Amino acid sequence: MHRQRGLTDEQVVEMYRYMLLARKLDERLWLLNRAGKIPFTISCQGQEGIQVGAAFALDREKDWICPYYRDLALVLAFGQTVRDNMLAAFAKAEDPNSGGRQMPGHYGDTRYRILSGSSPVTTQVLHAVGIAYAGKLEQKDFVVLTSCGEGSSNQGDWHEACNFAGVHQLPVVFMVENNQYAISVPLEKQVAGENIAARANGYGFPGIQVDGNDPLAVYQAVKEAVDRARSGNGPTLIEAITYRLLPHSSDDDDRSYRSNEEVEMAKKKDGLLVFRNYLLENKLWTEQQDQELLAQIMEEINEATAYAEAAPHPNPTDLYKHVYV
Amino acid sequence: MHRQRGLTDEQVVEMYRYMLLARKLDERLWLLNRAGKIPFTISCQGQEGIQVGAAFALDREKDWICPYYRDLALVLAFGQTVRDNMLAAFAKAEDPNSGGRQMPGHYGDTRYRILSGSSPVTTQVLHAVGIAYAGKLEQKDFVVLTSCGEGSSNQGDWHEACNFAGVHQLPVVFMVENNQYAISVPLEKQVAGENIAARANGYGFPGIQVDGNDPLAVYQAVKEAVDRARSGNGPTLIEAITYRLLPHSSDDDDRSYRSNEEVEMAKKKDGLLVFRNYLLENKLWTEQQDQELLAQIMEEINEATAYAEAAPHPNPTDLYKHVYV
Amino acid sequence: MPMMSYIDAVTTALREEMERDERVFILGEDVGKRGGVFRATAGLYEQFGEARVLDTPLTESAIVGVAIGAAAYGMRPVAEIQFADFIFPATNQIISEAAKLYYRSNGTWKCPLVIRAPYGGGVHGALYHSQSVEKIFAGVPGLQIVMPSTPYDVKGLLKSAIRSDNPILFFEHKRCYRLIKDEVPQEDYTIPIGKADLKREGSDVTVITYGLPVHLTLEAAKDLEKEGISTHVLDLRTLVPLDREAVVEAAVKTGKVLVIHEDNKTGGFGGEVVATIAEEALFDLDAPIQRLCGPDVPAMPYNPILEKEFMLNKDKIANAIRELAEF
Amino acid sequence: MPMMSYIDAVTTALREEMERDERVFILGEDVGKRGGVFRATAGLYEQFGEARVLDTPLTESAIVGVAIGAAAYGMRPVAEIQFADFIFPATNQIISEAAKLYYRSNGTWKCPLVIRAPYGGGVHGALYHSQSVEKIFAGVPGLQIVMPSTPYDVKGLLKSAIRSDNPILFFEHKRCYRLIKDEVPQEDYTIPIGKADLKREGSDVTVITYGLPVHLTLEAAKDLEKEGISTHVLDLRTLVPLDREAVVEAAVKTGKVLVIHEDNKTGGFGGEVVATIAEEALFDLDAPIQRLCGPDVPAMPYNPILEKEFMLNKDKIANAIRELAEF
Ligand SMILES: Cc1ncc(C[n+]2csc(CCOP(=O)(O)OP(=O)(O)O)c2C)c(N)n1
Ligand SMILES: Cc1ncc(C[n+]2csc(CCOP(=O)(O)OP(=O)(O)O)c2C)c(N)n1
Ligand SMILES: [Mg+2]
Ligand SMILES: [Mg+2]
Repeated sequence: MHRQRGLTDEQVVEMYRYMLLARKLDERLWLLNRAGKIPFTISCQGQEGIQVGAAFALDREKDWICPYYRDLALVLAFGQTVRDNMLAAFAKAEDPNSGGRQMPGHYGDTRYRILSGSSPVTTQVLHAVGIAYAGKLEQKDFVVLTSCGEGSSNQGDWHEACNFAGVHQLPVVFMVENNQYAISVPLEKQVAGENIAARANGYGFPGIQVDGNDPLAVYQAVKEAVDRARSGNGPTLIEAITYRLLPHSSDDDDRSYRSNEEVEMAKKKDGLLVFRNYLLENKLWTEQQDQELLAQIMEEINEATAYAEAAPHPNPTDLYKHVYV
Repeated sequence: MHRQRGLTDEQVVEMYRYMLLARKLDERLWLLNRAGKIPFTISCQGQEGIQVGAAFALDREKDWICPYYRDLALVLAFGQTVRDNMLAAFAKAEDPNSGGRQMPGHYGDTRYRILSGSSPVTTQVLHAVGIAYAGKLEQKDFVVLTSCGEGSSNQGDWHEACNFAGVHQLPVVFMVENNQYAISVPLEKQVAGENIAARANGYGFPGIQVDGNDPLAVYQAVKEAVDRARSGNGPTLIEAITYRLLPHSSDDDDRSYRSNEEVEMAKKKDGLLVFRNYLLENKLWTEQQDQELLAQIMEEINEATAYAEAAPHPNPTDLYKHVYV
Repeated sequence: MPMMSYIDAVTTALREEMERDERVFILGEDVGKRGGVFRATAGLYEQFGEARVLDTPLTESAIVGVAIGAAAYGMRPVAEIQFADFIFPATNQIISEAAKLYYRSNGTWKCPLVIRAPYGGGVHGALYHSQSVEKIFAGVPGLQIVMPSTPYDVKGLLKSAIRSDNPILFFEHKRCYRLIKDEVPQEDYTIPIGKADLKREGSDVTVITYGLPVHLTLEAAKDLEKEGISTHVLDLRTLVPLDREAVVEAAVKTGKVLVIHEDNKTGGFGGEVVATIAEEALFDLDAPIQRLCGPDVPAMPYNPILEKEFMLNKDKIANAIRELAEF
Repeated sequence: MPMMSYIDAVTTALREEMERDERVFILGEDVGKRGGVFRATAGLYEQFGEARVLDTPLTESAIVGVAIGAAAYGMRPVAEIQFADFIFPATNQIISEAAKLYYRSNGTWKCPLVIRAPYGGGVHGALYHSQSVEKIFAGVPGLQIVMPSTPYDVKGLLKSAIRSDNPILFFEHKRCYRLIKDEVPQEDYTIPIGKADLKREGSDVTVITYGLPVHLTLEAAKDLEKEGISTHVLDLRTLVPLDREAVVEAAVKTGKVLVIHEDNKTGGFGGEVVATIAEEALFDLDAPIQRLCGPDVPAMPYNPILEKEFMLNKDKIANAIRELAEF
């Protein structure tokens, strides 16, 4: 399967590693939150396959991303470390995203061409188009991928971005991580027609629905989009369909708007499990290796937790810095 | 033709009358502007067929409209008089739209369920959805039609409106009067894919392209949309394709961005001429009747011009009225 | 009289107005089944059904724009913006449409709309869940702005807002939601929009403020009393229309004025308050008019040390009052 | 030195900066082939091609959002909003993004962006082509706001804005475009952002203003001179950062201050100017600080009588100065 899609055995194992890393880190963040050590966390759980599939389809040495708050696996695959993210979770001075200024999940890293993001949804989608336009002006051949949730894809900015990129045939991949809910609001109350990919018709470029629990399928869809973009044939919209396995954030209680059964059903299709089974079944991976990897990851997470917890806070007077250049 | 579409002979003649009335009034407004009598005018010329076709498809006793600045023929068909519009052109106190506060073309009339509009484009599209939602809450069966230009259909508000109406299956007809230009910017630089009707796909309701120079075709498309809406089957998007025969407004000079030949070509397809020929050919109308009608209309326009010119200005202190209820 | 939290006063006012007038309906993100992310609309979906407590798509401009259309038609929508920080996509609808509909139509179309939004910091909300946004709208004629500090005022003012025919921004300090409790009459009552409230009488220094700092100031005033400093505390409650008479009267009372708000200092609403006094009561002053406000940085950070540095508190306020008293 | 109109100074600055730095590009509605609806970008499309003088779709949020992305990447976009009244759909991109990118990234991402917009009335533009919008943005830390009154200042300040690494709103009074002419050096020069300019020295009354009223005030001052009233006129030029020193100095100079702007009075930027003086120079004042501003109505109407009633003019200003002089 993966070889047909142009991925080597090593690459798929690497993909799995990032997915597991993101999951375990995410789980730790919830523990830290529940233990009262960090005031807030927001989860990527269930969406790791989309994010890693997409990351591997990009050129991680030159392409750009404008991600959203669930893209932990994406930014890890783009170069950020567990420590970087723990520093953000603890809001410490050394946090490369914002020096502890923003909530965790608000990624931004000049080292990896990850544009700094904010909380209001889909503003970044226009920024992605602007970066792509700048690349066009400078005759560069990088691609920009930007992502958001399905609820967010209703915002005016999202549409204006698609249209702008469509008119100028810019190298942008618009990815929508459709996890069925926008906080409490289910897809059918949020998105008319419930088919986000179809929106691309209105902008004259392809829109593709893909199973977000299948990182290989996502890889292939995004790869085609990236190739199209890089060769000057314009944007693509990818709707990757999955399910949000946890509450919206550590502040949410999802029992008021969805049933436990529904969540349990979805967990059976969890992309991480499916992918792990794929590797095991195809003899690319063993239980033993899985245990070793897990141990490594946990060590990395422990180290990062300890480091970030001990890391210094910013000084009070740092508040006044960086208002103007 | 028109009978198959459910229009009587009297109705099509009536449609023609409104188209001609709007055209002649529009021409007079340009003359008044060029003569320095009114500082501004903005034109419906070339779009009368769309507007009258749409108006006749609605129930003009109970449906609502949220029009845009070119919809002179639409508001005339909805009940406004030449005098009403002359009062607006001269910005006189008696202007029913705004008491002379707004530029001409900013319609609004409680008598005819024409919601007051502003200049920033497509804000009214959301208002239309709100009126439709109110109707749903009150279990009324009216339909709301809202219109804008093709350039304006790129605004975020337009999309948010379509999505909202789609989710709630509201009785709204979204009409885009595609006249090929947004001031100087041609369709291909404005609208990705150049097919606005296709945008409806993304909102789960039908999108129809129709020849805007054919009032009967517009009538039929809008009629179907209205029937669908009134029977609870949700919105429709109508893209009516035509050409802006004059500069954007009295402040514009269109020679810098389009050729005279292009304009002359378009004038040959002018919906008013085509429709007039249709009536003549089908023996619904004679040259003689046409002359009589024209004379009547010119008299009405002359009377209205004189009335509006002589009508009193607001008082300076009226400036301070109606800030708050 | 029952004790009621600030947020319960919001819910109570909404419920009572919805019971009283069928035209009142609520729309916003997660306001329905979830009862709002702060639970300000808890129970209303169950009581009034999903049509009148509408979970909208994630589109603020649509929330406000749809509400304007419904208001113009004759309904009385109450729109919730989930966090005040997310009101900006709706700016055009608010400023170009809601604020101007009545004026531009020469008084023929009304816009009886309330937009509720939680604002303010001190809740680890970081840059985009902590902002005060009143200054953006406070200079826009046609809008009214209500910012109550107590549950009693919330109930009375929210009812007035819903019954008003004007478009009104109703900003609720989210730190007050569960922190501030008050005796609130069970009866129906309203408080007129545009009337400030003297929350404490004093003779040395006048503080003019609104929202959370009202409480911080009252605490500071208690402490200062022991030092012999008597603080006069005016709670504006409504920013627009500003109760200029009450402002001038309070300023003249002590001749020493401190204007306080959590919003940034420069360009904040405090400037308008100061300007009103400087225009109308300059010669009654015994000290320069001072402002104690959020610093001029874009918003308060997530990091608790930086957040604390940004936020006002009892001590910062007491110090400022003390300095002015000693002037 | 050639005489140059205000709008030609805009075009000249744009052309020279585009020649100087390849990263500078222009985007907006009708800025390309049409050269702008006011023709501020006339000739630039021909000189620099359509990629650098980009006719965008009719979407203000996209114009600003795309510009922000390009700026973060390292370009130096100059976005045109066709009329300041139409900037509101872009509010979220301006306030949440441009203003905060540098701060929220702890100084790692910059946003070197200029947003130009014609504002102001007196051109029969009616409610939505006449507004002053500076107050909406003047309290947003992270943004800078430049509002020049003369062609000389336009050229020097627009160049500084384009070379700055900060996001800057550059508001051009559209009534000045062809009305105001000035000697403008052909050489390259810049004027520092954040410095006010004394446009006239005087000893009786200080006027602090910006934009079109600078000229109206200078005309009034000429008339008043004949009556023996000497007017000191400070042109702020930059609203943010405000040149507080110059404001205080100018206020102290005469002890009688009149703050003038075309924007609405209540909540307008004048409040900040007054508050600065009331804070820092209260005891140097000989009269209450006065503001002469646009009235508190949503915007100026189309009807010429109502428009005139709204607009400032020489006589209104002269009267206000006279009253203050006589105080
Ligand atoms: C403009 C704006 N409005 C509201 C919010 C509050 N909010 C944060 S996430 C969210 C739901 C997003 O849902 P979706 O787009 O489906 O993404 P998901 O969280 O499911 O991945 C909301 C309403 C916001 N961040 N920005
Ligand atoms: C939000 C906003 N931005 C800019 C303008 C200025 N403007 C007025 S009409 C127009 C072009 C509209 O083109 P289109 O939508 O195609 O309608 P048409 O005039 O061709 O009928 C522009 C840019 C505006 N009115 N509103
Ligand atoms: Mg979602
Ligand atoms: Mg058009």
